[in-house]
Amino acid sequence: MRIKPYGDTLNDGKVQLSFTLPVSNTAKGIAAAKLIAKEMGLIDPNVVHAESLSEDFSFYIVYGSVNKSIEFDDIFVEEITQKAFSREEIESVINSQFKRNIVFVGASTGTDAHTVGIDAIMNMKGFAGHYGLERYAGITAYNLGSQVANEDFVKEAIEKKADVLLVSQTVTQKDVHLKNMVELVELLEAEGLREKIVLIAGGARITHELAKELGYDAGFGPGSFAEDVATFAINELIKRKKR
Amino acid sequence: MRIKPYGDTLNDGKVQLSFTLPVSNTAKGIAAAKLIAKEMGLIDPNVVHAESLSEDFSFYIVYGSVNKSIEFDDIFVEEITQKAFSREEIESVINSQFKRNIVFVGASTGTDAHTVGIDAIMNMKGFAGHYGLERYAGITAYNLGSQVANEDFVKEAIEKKADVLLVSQTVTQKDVHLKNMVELVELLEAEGLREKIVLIAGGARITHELAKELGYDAGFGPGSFAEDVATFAINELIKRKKR
Amino acid sequence: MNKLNLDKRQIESCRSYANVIAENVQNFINRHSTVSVERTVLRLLGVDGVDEFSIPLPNKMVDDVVNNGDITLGISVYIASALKATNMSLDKFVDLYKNNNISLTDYKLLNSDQVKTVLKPYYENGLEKIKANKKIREEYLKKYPRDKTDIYVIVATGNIDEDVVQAVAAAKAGADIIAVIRSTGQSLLDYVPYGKTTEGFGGTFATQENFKIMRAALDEVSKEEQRYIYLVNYASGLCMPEIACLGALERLDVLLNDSIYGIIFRDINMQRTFIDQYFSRLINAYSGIIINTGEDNYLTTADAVEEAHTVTASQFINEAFAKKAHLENKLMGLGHAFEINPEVENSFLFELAQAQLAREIFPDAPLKYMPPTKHITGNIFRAYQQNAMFNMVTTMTNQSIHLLGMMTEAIHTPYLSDRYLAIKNAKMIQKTMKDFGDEISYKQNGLIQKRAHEVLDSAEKLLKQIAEDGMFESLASGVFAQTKRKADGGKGLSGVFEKHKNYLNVVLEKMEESFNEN
Amino acid sequence: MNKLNLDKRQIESCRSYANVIAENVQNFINRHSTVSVERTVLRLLGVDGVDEFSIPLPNKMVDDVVNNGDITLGISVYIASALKATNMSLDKFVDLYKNNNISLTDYKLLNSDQVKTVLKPYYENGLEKIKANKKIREEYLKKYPRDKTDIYVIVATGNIDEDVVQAVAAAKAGADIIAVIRSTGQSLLDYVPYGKTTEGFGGTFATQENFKIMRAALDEVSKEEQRYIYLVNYASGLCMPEIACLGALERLDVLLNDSIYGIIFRDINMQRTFIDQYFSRLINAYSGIIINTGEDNYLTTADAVEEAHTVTASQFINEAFAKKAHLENKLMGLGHAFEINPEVENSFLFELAQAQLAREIFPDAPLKYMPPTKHITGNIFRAYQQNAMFNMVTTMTNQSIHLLGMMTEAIHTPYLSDRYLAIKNAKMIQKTMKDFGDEISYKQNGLIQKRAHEVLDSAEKLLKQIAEDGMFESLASGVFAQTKRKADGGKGLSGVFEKHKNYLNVVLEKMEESFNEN
Ligand code: B12
Ligand code: B12
Ligand SMILES: Cc1ncc(COP(=O)(O)O)c(C=O)c1O
Ligand SMILES: Cc1ncc(COP(=O)(O)O)c(C=O)c1O
Repeated sequence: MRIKPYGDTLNDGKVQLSFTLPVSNTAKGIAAAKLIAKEMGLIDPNVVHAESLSEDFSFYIVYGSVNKSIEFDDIFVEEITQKAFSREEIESVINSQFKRNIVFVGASTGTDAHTVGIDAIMNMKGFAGHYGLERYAGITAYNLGSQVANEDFVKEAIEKKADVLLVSQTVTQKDVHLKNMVELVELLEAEGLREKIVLIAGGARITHELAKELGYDAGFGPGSFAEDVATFAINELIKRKKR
Repeated sequence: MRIKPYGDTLNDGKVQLSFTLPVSNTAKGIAAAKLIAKEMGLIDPNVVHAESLSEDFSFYIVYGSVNKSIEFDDIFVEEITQKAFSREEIESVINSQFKRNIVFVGASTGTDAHTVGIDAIMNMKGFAGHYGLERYAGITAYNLGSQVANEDFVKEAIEKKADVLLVSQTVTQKDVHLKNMVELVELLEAEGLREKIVLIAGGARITHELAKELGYDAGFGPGSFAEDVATFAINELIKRKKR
Repeated sequence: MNKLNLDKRQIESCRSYANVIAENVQNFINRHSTVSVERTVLRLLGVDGVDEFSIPLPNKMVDDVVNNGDITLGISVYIASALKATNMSLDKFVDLYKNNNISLTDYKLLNSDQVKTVLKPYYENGLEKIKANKKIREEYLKKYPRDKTDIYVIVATGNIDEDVVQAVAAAKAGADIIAVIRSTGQSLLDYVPYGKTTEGFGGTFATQENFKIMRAALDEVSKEEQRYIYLVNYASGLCMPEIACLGALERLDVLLNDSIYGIIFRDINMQRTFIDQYFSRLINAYSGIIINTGEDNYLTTADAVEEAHTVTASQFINEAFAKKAHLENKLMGLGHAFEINPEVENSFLFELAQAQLAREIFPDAPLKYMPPTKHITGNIFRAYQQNAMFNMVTTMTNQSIHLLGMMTEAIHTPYLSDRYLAIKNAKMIQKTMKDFGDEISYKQNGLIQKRAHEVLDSAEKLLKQIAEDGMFESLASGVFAQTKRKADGGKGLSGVFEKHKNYLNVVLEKMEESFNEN
Repeated sequence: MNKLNLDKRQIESCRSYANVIAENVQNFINRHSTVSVERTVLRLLGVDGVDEFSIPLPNKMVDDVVNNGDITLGISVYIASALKATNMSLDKFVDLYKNNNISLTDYKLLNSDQVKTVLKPYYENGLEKIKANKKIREEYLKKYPRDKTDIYVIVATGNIDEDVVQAVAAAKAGADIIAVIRSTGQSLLDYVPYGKTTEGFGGTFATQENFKIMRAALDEVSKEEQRYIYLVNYASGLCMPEIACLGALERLDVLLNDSIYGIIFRDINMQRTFIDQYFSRLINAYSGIIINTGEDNYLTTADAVEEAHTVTASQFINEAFAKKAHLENKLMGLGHAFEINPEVENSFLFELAQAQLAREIFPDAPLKYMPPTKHITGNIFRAYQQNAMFNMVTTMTNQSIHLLGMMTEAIHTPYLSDRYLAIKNAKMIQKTMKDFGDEISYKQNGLIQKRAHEVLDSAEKLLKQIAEDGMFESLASGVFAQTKRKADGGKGLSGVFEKHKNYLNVVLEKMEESFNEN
């Protein structure tokens, strides 16, 4: 099925657009805004608002119809399909499949000071009524907090005999998170640890797709809970045991 | 000078985009939104918000960088460059150049019932502190109101010996305004009147460019005042007299 | 509730002036009828369909009598006489008539009693249908009680199928009331288009079939959502009573119904539309349909600070007209709007004063509160904020019918997402500010109270003036929306006629009786 | 002003508990110093620049004494002794020292009086510069009086030149205060980077040169706009007093200055940062720079409904610490925030109660009111509405430093247009609701008053608890932001030392004197 954006009629292709141009707000500026919209493939774009931000900058809001459609059925997304177990299910699986506690070590790494995300997954109290990993029988969870350098993180992982590493990344400016996440993978490989542990990333701008690209086993974005993470990790560990 | 949209750094090309897709809000829907954005030339688009509007529709907000830039200096816009005279100036020009009153006939034509625009230009009281044409010495202004069929409009124009016709068009759905504006030009030509009168259009979505394309002498958009219109009309009439 | 500490006696004086105004117009109305009124009678008797030139049969018949008979006697007499003489059922007769195989006017005319006897089965059947619809609505409302404020959004794709998609989505997103905007210019047609339509400009044609399609779709979501979704359309125009009749037959719940709106904003002749309005509102009253009035529109052409009192005055007048048509308070959806330029200092306070004023003057009316439109620009973010402020005033002053503003008001008729975001905006205010209105009181003689008092004063003065000059003269002098209309100008005057002493309108009579009984 | 009808005695009791808390910490502070405190002394004497490994000379010297001398005597003693012995001017000495051609520690140490005599010309010169800046600011403020609420926006491009472009545009659009967000992680550096920078993450490095560049640009617009534009940066971190010093030298007007923020949100050692904070705030007091405190941040990790009282308690504590550092009320920019989940019914009323509470408890403080952040999502339209509601509470409760929310809060650091639209949003509220706050009063014991009383009660209880347990223990138990920090944990403890009985800090002494004089 080919699809297009929808305004008020199927396939009208309507989209809304806004941007700033580094020129003053004149008829020429408006024409430039229109041209940009055309460059983006809008048919007869309509500059519905033009406003001066300063002598050298102007802001434009544009509506128009995209000329191209996309093939929806061809889209394939790397998704974590298995649905999450409940805490109780996870606890009993650990109990039956492993004779020991599973060790999770997590942190907000690099210069990132955002802990609310990783806390939501790991701390007792959890998030939006979902208990965190610390609550789980059969899971030993260490939350190292924030601003943890990758070196220290790996050191802790070794000391604590981590089965699963949880990396939270929130700041994405200048792609700091990418650099930081890749660095960790390299360190783990150098230590010969990468294969031994389940490596999981998460954050507001993290997708499973992205995490995979960067060499992680999984990535979790907004609205994920402890059970999602635990379910994935445990299944992954079981898979590996089987090998 | 080549220019690109500006987010917070020159040439970062940042734009904001929003649209609805006729699919439910799933990871696949988000991927589709991303694909649409790529089709529009955004490099690594970021779907910052996805929301379900109903089972069959979902809404997306996307940020990204456009890859193409445009050449600003090459842009040429049909603009009414002459700056507007004051009412007094206009009155004295009419007085000196013509021995008679100039007749303006205006209306909101077709099925369009929006009069605020044409009233703003023609009525005594005018708009935002700018008096309307009825106030001008040397101008006889007839405002026929709204929903005036083109036939009746032309009839009135002949009866009143109009020098200038003012057409207001506000409703643009399904391009009714285009059909309606073109029809008027054809009627005038049929009557052999087109050359004799100055034909001016206006409305929230009317640009000078568009009006010219449709065979009008000028077009005025939001924020235009009686003096802008009168200035253009009088100059045009003088030009023609000289021929 | 008296937050503004208004002078009750002043409010009463406004009401009595308004009553004088309505009384005088009503005397004129009672002596006249219109082609649209007569067509309505036929529709209620059961005449429907179009001929080969797709002229609606009610039009064909009434025009026939206008040309070949004496319409001042009323269409009831002619159709009854024809049925009697030809001894046919209405359906049979209409079917032959449609194909021009039979005349409507060449029969001996019956007297009133005979006419009533002949038509009784037909009008009773029509009235039963209406009562049945009213009952269904009442049951829905018993089953699904409503909140104090209903969220109202419009659909306007021009295509009824597309409208349904959007209406259903809106209802699921939280809308309580769906209005299907009419195609631009329909209000100027002197007939009601026929059948399902999928082409329109700025709106979708109001036809009985389109009403039926949307009603069915909304009944379905109503059950799913456990909320009864009101369906709205527009009567104002040249066919007020006919649309009221079709609305009653297809169970619309709200009709925009205001002849003054038609006069000012559609240049419809005032004699014609006041007559039409009476019958139209009578039908609404009979079928339990809420009317919505249009004084809010005045502020789109007149300044909302200087002319606010004209809205209040108009509300009093519309209330008086509504009473004459036997509408109860709970069916009087009087209009007002949030239209002050946001560049005006303390404009929020003035809006609040105006909204609270309406609420306190008309405590039992389902007030229709309209969003900012005139001062909305293409800046959709600014518009979203203006709408949030409007939503606050709505919540703070307990408005009833909350017509949501669209962030794209200055651009296009709403997209699906525009409507969705508008609903979310309103819901957030309703929730986060739930009890704010009850929590605060206004400073004695502060800016808010002073403003309310000024507006009420000016409204009273204006009503006094109109009562003296008369409604027609006042409209000619441009008291509302700064628009002047002449008593013999505008569209549709030719459709007005003075009633013959033997004039008969079986439907109108029955309805008036039913009200006078109770 | 007493809209909430608060119990004045309860407020006093909160103040006295807070004073006990601060008093105890102050006793600890007075017995200690830190490497950053000592570096600050050098900077104020005039030591600047970096060595070939781009290590700032103040760091090089202090570390030198740490390793080769006895830092517990204070750096003043060493630098004075060196100058005396080598008989050089400071510049001359520093220049040689920079290239490792001369020692700092191999000289006979002078006694206190000698040290003061040697350093007098240098510290006086430094203090004069600061006083001169204070004077310039005062003149600007006399020339351009401010409104009651200042609009505050941030720039954070990472590139100071780009920051200037954006800051100037913002000022012209109506911003009164510009903050240059620091690069992520700078607060953890135990030195202040040097020179102009054009690379940063999530912000721009705070350096003396960057301060100078931005100050110059803002002075220019200030004149154009006839409004004095405040410049803001951030002291909290490992270099609190040094940044306070540089801010004083480059005429910053506001500094985010809160050791508790550093402890909780940057895991900085509490001993280190409380000591640093005292000197830092003393310098702010001396230079007339407004401090901003960070309790608003608690609500980003703790729930804004349940933990609101921790913000109020923290404000009392920060006030007490500020008094100890001789800051006047008008320099105490205590923080609070609009962070309740908009899904909470009546949340607007709770926000209003909290904001009004802060305003009534600290009537003379330039309160810093923070916008919604935690519950902002990628829905920029919804965010724009949340910010409008926040702007209303700001206007209704006369907040002083109004930090604008960005519709892209959940996405990226602000674009030029985000900031512009945010300013327009705030301006529209300021204008349309100008006198709304004065127009309304709150119901006695209504939801708003009750909420305020509850919060104050809980704050008092918490302060009592902290006064009993002590500040360090309380932080360890996680009273704020639900984050636990240990007294000997976190970054920077190694930079703390107990003062020798002969310890001397010529600058700190001078400043304290100047305050004790008046
Ligand atoms: C709270 C907050 C802060 C707090 C952090 C307190 C703390 N201890 O965490 C404070 C005030 C300290 C702060 C500071 C800064 N912040 Co901040 N902050 C935010 C804010 C408002 C909310 C983030 C949050 O808590 N979300 C709630 C949590 C629950 O959501 P989440 O993190 O996405 O987590 C969920 C999922 O992602 C997932 N998840 C997350 N991590 C992990 C890990 C694993 C393993 C798994 C499985 C899942 C998972 O599960 C969670 C639950 O579903 C955002 C704006 C916003 N509204 O998003 C800005 C924001 C993230 N901050 C930002 C910035 C730039 C900063 C600063 C750098 C600014 C500055 N220079 O001062 C500083 C310094 C921070 C630093 N050095 O890293 C930017 C980031 C821009 C970008 N994209 O790069 C944002 C977007 C604001 C903005 N527009 O500027 N911030
Ligand atoms: C006021 C208004 C009405 C009033 C009109 C009252 C009246 N007597 O004019 C009422 C309530 C009656 C109305 C009705 C309808 N409206 Co209306 N209305 C508006 C509204 C809110 C403001 C328009 C306005 O007055 N602007 C102020 C004037 C001063 O601006 P302006 O027209 O642009 O005029 C300036 C310039 O354009 C220029 N100019 C204008 N004309 C001319 C002519 C000449 C010769 C020159 C030189 C210059 C000039 O000078 C003026 C001063 O600077 C707009 C939304 C909006 N905010 O724009 C919707 C809007 C225009 N309406 C709309 C619609 C669809 C309708 C209806 C069709 C809806 C319906 N089905 O019920 C009806 C029917 C109208 C019809 N049959 O044409 C749509 C149009 C969508 C589109 N692009 O096609 C809008 C955009 C709202 C929306 N989003 O749906 N409307
Ligand atoms: C009272 C009333 N009637 C009718 C309408 C719609 O009329 P039309 O369909 O002619 O646009 C409106 C719209 O504003 C109205 O307020
Ligand atoms: C009191 C205080 N200090 C400092 C900062 C900024 O600290 P950093 O530069 O470490 O992000 C903030 C930001 O919220 C703050 O509130």
